[in-house]
Amino acid sequence: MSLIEIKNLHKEYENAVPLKDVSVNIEAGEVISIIGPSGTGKSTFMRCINRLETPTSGEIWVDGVNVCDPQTDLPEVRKKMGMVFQSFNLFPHKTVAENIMMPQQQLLGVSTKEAYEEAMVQLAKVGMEAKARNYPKELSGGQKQRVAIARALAMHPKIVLFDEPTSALDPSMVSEVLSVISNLAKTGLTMLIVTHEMRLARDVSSRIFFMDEGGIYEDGTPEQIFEHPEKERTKNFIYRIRSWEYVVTKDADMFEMMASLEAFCQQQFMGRKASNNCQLAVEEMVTGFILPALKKNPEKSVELRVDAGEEGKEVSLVVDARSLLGTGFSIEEKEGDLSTVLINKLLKRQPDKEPGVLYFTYT
Amino acid sequence: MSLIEIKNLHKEYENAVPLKDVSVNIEAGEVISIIGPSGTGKSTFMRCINRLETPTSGEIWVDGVNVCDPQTDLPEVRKKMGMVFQSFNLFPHKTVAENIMMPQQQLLGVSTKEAYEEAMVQLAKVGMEAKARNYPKELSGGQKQRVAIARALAMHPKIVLFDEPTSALDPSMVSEVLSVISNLAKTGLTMLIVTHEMRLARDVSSRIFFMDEGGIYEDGTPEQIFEHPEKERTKNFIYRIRSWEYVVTKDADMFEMMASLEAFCQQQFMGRKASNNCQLAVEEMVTGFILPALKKNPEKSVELRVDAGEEGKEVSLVVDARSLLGTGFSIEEKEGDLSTVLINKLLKRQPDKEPGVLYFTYT
Amino acid sequence: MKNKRRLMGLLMVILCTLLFVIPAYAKEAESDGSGEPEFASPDEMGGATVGLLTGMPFEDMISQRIPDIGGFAYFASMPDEVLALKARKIDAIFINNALIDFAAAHNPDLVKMDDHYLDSNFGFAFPKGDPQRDVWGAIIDRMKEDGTIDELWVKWMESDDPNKSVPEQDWPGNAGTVRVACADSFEPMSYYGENGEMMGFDVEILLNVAKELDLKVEFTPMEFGALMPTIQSGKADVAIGDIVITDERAEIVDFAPYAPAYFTMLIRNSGAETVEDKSFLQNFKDSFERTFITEDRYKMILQGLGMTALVALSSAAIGLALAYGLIFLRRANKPFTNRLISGYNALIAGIPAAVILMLLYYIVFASAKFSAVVVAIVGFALIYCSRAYGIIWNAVSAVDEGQREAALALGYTESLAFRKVILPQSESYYTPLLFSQFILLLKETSVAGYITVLDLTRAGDLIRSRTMEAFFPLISVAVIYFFLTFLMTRIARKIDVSFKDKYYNHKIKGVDE
Amino acid sequence: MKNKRRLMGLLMVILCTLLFVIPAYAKEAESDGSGEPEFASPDEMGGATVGLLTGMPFEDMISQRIPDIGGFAYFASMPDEVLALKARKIDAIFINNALIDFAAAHNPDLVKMDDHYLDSNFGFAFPKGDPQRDVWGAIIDRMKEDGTIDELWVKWMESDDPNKSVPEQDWPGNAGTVRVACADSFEPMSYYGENGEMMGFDVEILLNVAKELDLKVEFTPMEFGALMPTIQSGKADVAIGDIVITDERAEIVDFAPYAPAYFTMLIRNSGAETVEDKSFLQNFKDSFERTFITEDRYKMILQGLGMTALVALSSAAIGLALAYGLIFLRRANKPFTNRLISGYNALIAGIPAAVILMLLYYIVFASAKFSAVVVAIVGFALIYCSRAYGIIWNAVSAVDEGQREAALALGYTESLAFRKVILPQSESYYTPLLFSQFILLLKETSVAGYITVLDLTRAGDLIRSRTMEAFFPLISVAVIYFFLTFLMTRIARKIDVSFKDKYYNHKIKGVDE
Ligand SMILES: Nc1ncnc2c1ncn2[C@@H]1O[C@H](COP(=O)(O)OP(=O)(O)OP(=O)(O)O)[C@@H](O)[C@H]1O
Ligand SMILES: Nc1ncnc2c1ncn2[C@@H]1O[C@H](COP(=O)(O)OP(=O)(O)OP(=O)(O)O)[C@@H](O)[C@H]1O
Ligand SMILES: [Mg+2]
Ligand SMILES: [Mg+2]
Repeated sequence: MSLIEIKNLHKEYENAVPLKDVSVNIEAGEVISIIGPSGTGKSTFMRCINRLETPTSGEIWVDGVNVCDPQTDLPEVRKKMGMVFQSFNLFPHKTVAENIMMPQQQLLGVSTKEAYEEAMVQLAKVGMEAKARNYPKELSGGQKQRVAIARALAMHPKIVLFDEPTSALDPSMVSEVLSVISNLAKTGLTMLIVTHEMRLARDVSSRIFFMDEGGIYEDGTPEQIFEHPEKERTKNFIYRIRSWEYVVTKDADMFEMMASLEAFCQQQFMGRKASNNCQLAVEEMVTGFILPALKKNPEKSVELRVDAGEEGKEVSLVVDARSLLGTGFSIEEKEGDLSTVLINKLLKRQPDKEPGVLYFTYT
Repeated sequence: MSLIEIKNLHKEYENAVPLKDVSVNIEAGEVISIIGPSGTGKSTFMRCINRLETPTSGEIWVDGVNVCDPQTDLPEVRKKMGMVFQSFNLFPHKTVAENIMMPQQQLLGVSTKEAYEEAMVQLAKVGMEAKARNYPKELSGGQKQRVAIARALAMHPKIVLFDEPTSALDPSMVSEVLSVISNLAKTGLTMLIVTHEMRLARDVSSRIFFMDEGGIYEDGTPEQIFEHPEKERTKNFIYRIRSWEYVVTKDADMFEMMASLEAFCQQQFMGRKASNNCQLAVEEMVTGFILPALKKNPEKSVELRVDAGEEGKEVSLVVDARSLLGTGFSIEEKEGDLSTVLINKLLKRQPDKEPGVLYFTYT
Repeated sequence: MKNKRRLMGLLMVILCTLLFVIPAYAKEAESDGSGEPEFASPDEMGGATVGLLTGMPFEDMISQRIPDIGGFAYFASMPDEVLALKARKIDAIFINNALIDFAAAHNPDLVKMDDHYLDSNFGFAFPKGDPQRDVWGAIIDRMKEDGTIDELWVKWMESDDPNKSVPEQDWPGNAGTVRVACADSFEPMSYYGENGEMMGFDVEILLNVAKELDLKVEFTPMEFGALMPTIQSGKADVAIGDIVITDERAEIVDFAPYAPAYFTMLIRNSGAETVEDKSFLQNFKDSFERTFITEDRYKMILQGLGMTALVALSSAAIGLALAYGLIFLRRANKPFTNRLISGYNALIAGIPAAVILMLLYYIVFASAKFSAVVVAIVGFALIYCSRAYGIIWNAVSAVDEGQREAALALGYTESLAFRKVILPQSESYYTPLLFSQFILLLKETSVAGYITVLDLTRAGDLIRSRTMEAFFPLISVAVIYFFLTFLMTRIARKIDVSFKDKYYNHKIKGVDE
Repeated sequence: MKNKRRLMGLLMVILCTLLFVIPAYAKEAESDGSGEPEFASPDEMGGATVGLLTGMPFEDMISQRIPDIGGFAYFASMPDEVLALKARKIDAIFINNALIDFAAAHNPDLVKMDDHYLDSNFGFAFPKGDPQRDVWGAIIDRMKEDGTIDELWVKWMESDDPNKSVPEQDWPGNAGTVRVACADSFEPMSYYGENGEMMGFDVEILLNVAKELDLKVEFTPMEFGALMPTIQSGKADVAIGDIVITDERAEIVDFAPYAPAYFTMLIRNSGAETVEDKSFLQNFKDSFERTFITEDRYKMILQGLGMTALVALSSAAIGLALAYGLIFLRRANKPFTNRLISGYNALIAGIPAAVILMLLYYIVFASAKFSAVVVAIVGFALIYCSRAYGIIWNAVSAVDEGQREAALALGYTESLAFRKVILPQSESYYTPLLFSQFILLLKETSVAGYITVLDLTRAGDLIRSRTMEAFFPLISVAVIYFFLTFLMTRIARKIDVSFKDKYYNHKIKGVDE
C-alpha cells in the first residue's frame, strides 16, 4: 500500500470547484512538486491531505488511515504530517527553541531536556542553532521559514507538506530556504511541495504534478514535464516561465514596460550585453514604430514576447503586429532610418514567422 | 553667481555632527549625484538646502537668497526647489491629478483648468496620464514615485532635490524610476540626487559628490570618481560596490551566506555559469576546509571576497585566511582530495597574493 | 443574507429583554394561585423590619407587641415605603387602614394583616367647642347610614378609574365660605390632583357636606403636621386629611368622625385573591397606563428625552469646537500650553463625570446664576472636549511626518500645510471615533440627575416614585436609551461609508464635476 | 530628563487644580474688604427668590412686604437652604434669628438683614396651666440677668469650638425626672450630637435649670412638628428646640421665654466684617477641619473609598471570570449562543450604567434580599464582563488564523490550540486594555449612589450636606479619584512593561532557568 492514497477526491466551494475527482498514489520517499497556474486548487489539494480543509467527497488514506472518516483521530494523523506554510506561522510569543520544543512537550509528552536537545538538532540542520534564543520577530523571513521547517521536522513526521514556502520571502532570501529544502530532499523524507519556483521543481523533486482543470493535469518526472511536456496547457505554463510578454496599447506605460523587461533579463541570467541589446531594441521598436502606428489606430494593440533559452543564450524577440496588418505598418519603411539601423545592429532579423509577426534573435 | 552657493555650512545634532564646514558651488544645469556611506550626512546636506533642517551655522545662497537668514520667506524659496522623497509622500486623500493640482492652486493661485492641464503635461512626462484619476494607494511604488516627480515638476522649480528616490522601492520597480530621472537629466534641469544606485550616479550625473568625514570628501565627474578615485575612502566605497564580502566564523549561517552570494552574482549580471562555479567553489571551500579549521580554532575567522569585473567578466575569489596561518590550514593538504579537485576545476588558482591569502579567478 | 442576520440580531435583543420582563410579570401572575401572607400574625414577625413614616412614634408599641422585632426604617412618604416593601428592603409597613387599603388594592402582592391597633375613627377636626362640629356630624351620620360613605370609600380606595374626581362646587354658597385646612399628600384621602385641585375621600365627603349646608369651600393645602395648629389658631374652620382621632388630638380639637380607623401592618403576599381575575396582559396594560397615560406622564419621558438630547448635542458641539481650538494651540507647540493641555486632560480623565458636574455646579459656577442644565452642558462639553481632543490629536499625529515635509517642500506654510494636507487626511479616521465617543456621552448624561437636571433617567425616577412601581418606567428609559444608541451606531456606520464615498470616488474636483 | 518632565506634568496638574481653588477662596478673601450686603432693605429685593423651610406659612406675609418678590423655594433643612443661597440658587432665606445667627457666624459671606418680623421670644413649652412653667421661668430669668444665657448664646451661635458639649448630668436627681421632648435637627438650638446625645443652646439651658431643681432629664428627640402634640398629650413635661413663641402656639401651651426671637432674612454679603481677621489660610484650615476632622468625617471618606474599591474590584474580578466563560462559549461558535452573547453586549452597550443598576435593583433583584452593594457589584460585573469580553475577543480574533492552522497541523486539538497558542499570544495585547477598562469602571462606580450605595462620591455628598460647604468635600473626592486613576495608570504601565519582560527575555523556559 502506498504511503498516501487519494481516491476520487472532490472539493467544492460555494462558487468554485477546485478539485474534481482526483485519484493518485504517493509512495514513501517521493519528493513531489506541485505546480500550475494560480487558483487551480494546489493549496486546496495540499490542505485536504492533512484535513485543514474537509473534502466534499472521496477518500484520502494516509499511512493506512482514512483522514476523511469523521471517526479518525485527526491530531494523531497530523502528527505524522509536518506542514510548512507560506507565512511561516511561528508562535511569536516563544523563542525559536521554544517554538520547536512546545509541540513536542505538549503533544508527544517529551521532557523539557529531550525536547531541547531535539530542537537543537533540528536547528542545526537548518543552520539556525545560533538563533535558538531569539524571538521570531528578530529573524529575517528566510530564517523564520527555516525555523518553521525545523519545527515540523522535530515531530519526526513521515511526510512534510510545503505550501509555497518561498513566496512570502524577499527575493534575496529565497535561496537559503530553497537550499534547506533541497538538502532535506536528499534525506529520503516524503515531501509534497506546492511552488512557483521552477528551480525547486526542476532540481529537487523526483516527480511533478502539474495541476489544472480541477485535477492533476499532467504527472511525471521533472524531465518529462520541463523538457517534453505532453499536453498543451502544460507547455503553455512551462513556456511562459521563460518568456516575457507585453501587450502594447496606445496608452502603454513605457517606463514600467522597460522596467519589467529589465527585471526579466536579470532573472534569466541573460548577461549584460544580451540584456542591454534586447532592451534597447524593444525600446526603439516601441517608440519608433509601434506607438506611432497605434496613435493612428488607437483601438489596435501589438504583442511583444522575449524568450530566453538556457543559460541566457538563444534570446529571441517576437513582435506580433498582426492587428496592424494592412495599416501600412512596417519597420522597413525608410531604409536609411536610424531606428531600423539600430535595431538591426542590436538583434538579428529572422524571416517572419507569419505575415505581421516579426522575429529577431540575439546570439 | 552660481545657482547654489554653500559657505561654511555646519550642522550639529545632540550626538552627531554630520556636516563640518562644507563649502561648494553648484551651477545651473548640473546634475549632481551624492554618494557615500550611510550616516555621513547626505540627507542632512540635502535637507539643509531647502531648510527642512536648520543649519547650525553657515550660509546657503539659493538663486541669490540666503535661506539661512531668519528673515527669508522660506515658502517662496522652496517653490523654486522641488523635492522628491524616498517615501514619495503623496497626499493619500487626493487623486493623482489632484495631488499635482493642489499645490498649484493653493500656492501659485493657478485656476483649476490650468492646474489640470499642467498636471496632465507633467503626468505625460512620467508616463502616468492614464492614472490621473487613481488614488495613490492604487499605484505601485514606482508609479507613486513617478507621480511625486511630476508633482515637483508642476511647480516649475529651478532645482529638483532627490533623496534616495529608489531605495523604498521593490527591486522590480527601481528601473522605471531611474529611467524617468535620467530622461529628466537630459532636459537641463539642475538636480541633486542622493542615491545608493551606482547605475544612476555613473550614467546620469554630470558631477558626483562623495560624502564622508563630515563633508564633501571627493568631488568630480563620474569618470574621475568611478574609474580613478583619488582618495583611499572613495576607493574603498566604490570598490565594495562590486565586491561581495563575508566573514566566516565557526557559527556562520551557511544558508544565508550562500543566498547572499547568489543574490550578488545575479545583481552583477555574472551569467549563470560564472555564478554557479563561483558559488560551488565557495561552498566547497567553506564546508571542506574553512569550517573544519575554524572548529579547531574557534576564536579565529576567515574573510571571503568575490570581485566582479565589468560585464560579469574577470570574476575573482580571494580567501583571506591569514588568521589561520600557523595552524596547519591548507587546501592542498591531501592532493587527491575530492574537494580540492572540484575547486580547482571550478576556478583557476592563482599565485597567493601574500602568505595565507588564496587567490582564484574565473574567465 | 445580511438583512436576515440583522433581523435575527434584533430578535435576540428582544428575547434578552423578555428575559427581564417575564420574571417580573410571571411573579405577579403566579401570585394569583396559592400564595399566603408572609406572616400570619405578629408573633411570626421576629427579625422583620418595619417601615414607619418619619416622626410617627409607634416604635415602643410595636416593640412591645413584637419583642424580637428586627428594626425600623423611616420613610418620607407612603409610596417610598411601598416600593421598599415590594423590593423586600423592609418586611412590613405600619400605618393606618386607609393608606393600607389603598396600597393593598393597587398592589395585588401586598396584603393587610388582620391585627388591629389603636382602633379609632378618621375625623374632621374643628376648633374646640365649635358648634359646627355637631351640624357636620349629623350630616355625616346620615351619609354613613345611606351608604354614601361606604360607596365613596370603595371609590377612592379600590377603584382603578384614573379619572376619579370630586364634585364641582356648583351650588350658590349662600351660607358663606368654610376655610378648610387639608393635608396635601395623603392619597387617597386628601391630595393634590393632576391640575392642582384637591382630591380624595375626605375631600369628597367634605364637599358633600358643604353642598348640603350651601357653603363654598376654600381649601388650604399644607403639611399634615400643620393641620392642628391651623385649627387651633383659628386660621381654618375645619381640618381634614387622613386624621386619625386619638386622645391627644381630641384634647386640643373636636372631631366629627366619618370612617373607622385603626393602625395595622401592610405585608407581602404571594396570593392576593382580589387580583385572581387579572391576567398577565391586564397587569401589563395597567402598568403601562399608570406609567405613560395617567397624568400624561409620557410627556415627562419625552421632556426628559429632550433634555438628554439637548445636553448631549450642545455639549458635543461646544466640546468639539473647544477641541479644535486645543488642537491649534497644541500645534503651536509651546511648552507651557502643552503642559496646560495635558494637565486638563489628566484631570478630566481622572475624575468621574458625576464629580466633575458637582464640582462645576457647587464650586466653579457657584456664584454664577446658571441653571443646572447650563452647568451640565458645560461639564459634558469639557469632558467631550478632552476626549475629542485626544482622538483628533491621535489621528493628526498618525499622519506621516513625511506629509508635512512634502507640503513644506512644495512651499506650503506650516499652518496651510496643517489645514490643507494634515487635517483632511486624519478626518476620515477621527470622525467615526468622535461619533462613537458621542454615543458614550449620550449614555453618560444619565448622571446629570446628580445636579438636578431632569433628564431621561431622572424622568423615569420621578414616574417611578409616582406609580410606586419600578418596572415600567425603568424599562422604558432603558429601551429608549438602547434605541438611541442603536440608531446612533447606525448613523455612525452611514457616516463612515459616506466618508469613503466622498474620498475615494475617482473624480478630480473641479474637473470631473 | 524624563523625570523632570514627569515632575513638570504633576506641577501642571496642581496648577490646574489651583485654578479651581483660588477663585473659591479668593472670593472669600476679597470679601474682607469693601463688600456690602446684597440688599440693604427689603425694598431692594424685587425679583429675589426666598427660601423657606417646607411647611412654614410665611409666603403671604413676605409677599405683602415685598410685592414684587421673585418667588419662593422650599427646602427640607437649613443646611440645604444655606448651600443654595451660597450657590446663588436663591437670594435670601427667611427663618428665625437663632438659625440665621448661626449660619451667618459660620458663613462669613452671609449676612443677616436688619428688618425684624414677628418679634417674639424662644420659649420652653409646658402643658397649659402647668405650675412648673413659673418655677422654670424664675430660674431662667435669673440666668438672663447674670449673663449666663448671653454667654451660652455666644457659645452656641458663634464659637467655632468643634468640641462644644453640654454638661454631664452629675447631680443626684433627688427631685425626680423631667421628660423633655426636643427637636432633633435644629442646630445650634437642639440637635443630635456626634455620639447620639442631645446638644445645643436650648439643651444646655434646660440642663442648667434641671441641675438647680435637682431633676434628672430624659430626652425624647423628635421632629419639630411633634413637639406641641407631645406636650398637649402629656407624654412629655417640657418641649424645647427652636420654638418661637407665637399667639397660636401660646393658645395651646404655656411658654417660659428664654431668648429674644424674630424672623428675618439671611442674605449674601461680599463683606462681612466678622471675618475681617480671618486669613485665607485660616479659612482654608477651618474648612479642612469641618470637612475632615469634625465628627471624624474623614472616616466617612475612607469608608466611601473602601466601598468604591470593593465594588470596583469585586465586579472586575467577577466580570473577568464571566468574560472568559463567554469567550469559551463563543469559541464553540453555536449560532444560538453567539446571538445571545451579542444581544447581551448590545444591551449593556446601549443602556447607561445608572439605568442598568436601577433595573437590577428595582426589577431583577427586587424580590431577592440582596443589599444595594451586592446589586451594584452584580451590575458593574455585567458591565465589565461585556467590555472585557469585547476586548479579549478582539485580541483573540486579531491573532492570525495561521497560528491556529499551524497548531492544528502540528497535531494540536482545537481547544488545546486555543489555550496554548492563541490565548497566550493575545494576552499581552488585552491585559493592558483590561486594565484601562478597569480604571474607567472605577470612575463609573460613582453612579452607584443611584441605588443608595455609600461610595466615595456619595460620602462626599453627605459631608457636603453636613458642612453646608461644597468646596472641600467635593475637591477631596475629586482628588482621591484623580490619584486613584493616576496610580492605576502607573500600575498599568508597569504591567505592560513586565509583560514585555516576561515574554521577551530571550530565555528558554525550563532550560535557561
Ligand atoms: N475558503 C474558500 N472558500 C471559497 N473558495 C475558495 C476557498 N479557498 C479557495 N477557494 C477557491 O478555490 C480555488 C482554488 O484555490 P487554491 O487556493 O487551492 O488555489 P492555488 O492553486 O493554491 O492558487 P495559488 O497558486 O494562487 O495559491 C480558487 O478559485 C479559490 O478562489
Ligand atoms: N534629527 C536628528 N537628530 C539627531 N541626529 C540626527 C538626526 N538626523 C540625522 N542625524 C544623525 O546625523 C547623521 C547623518 O544623518 P543623515 O540622515 O544625513 O545620513 P545619510 O548620509 O543620509 O545616511 P543614509 O544613507 O543612511 O540615509 C547620522 O549620524 C544621524 O544619526
Ligand atoms: Mg495556494
Ligand atoms: Mg539619508
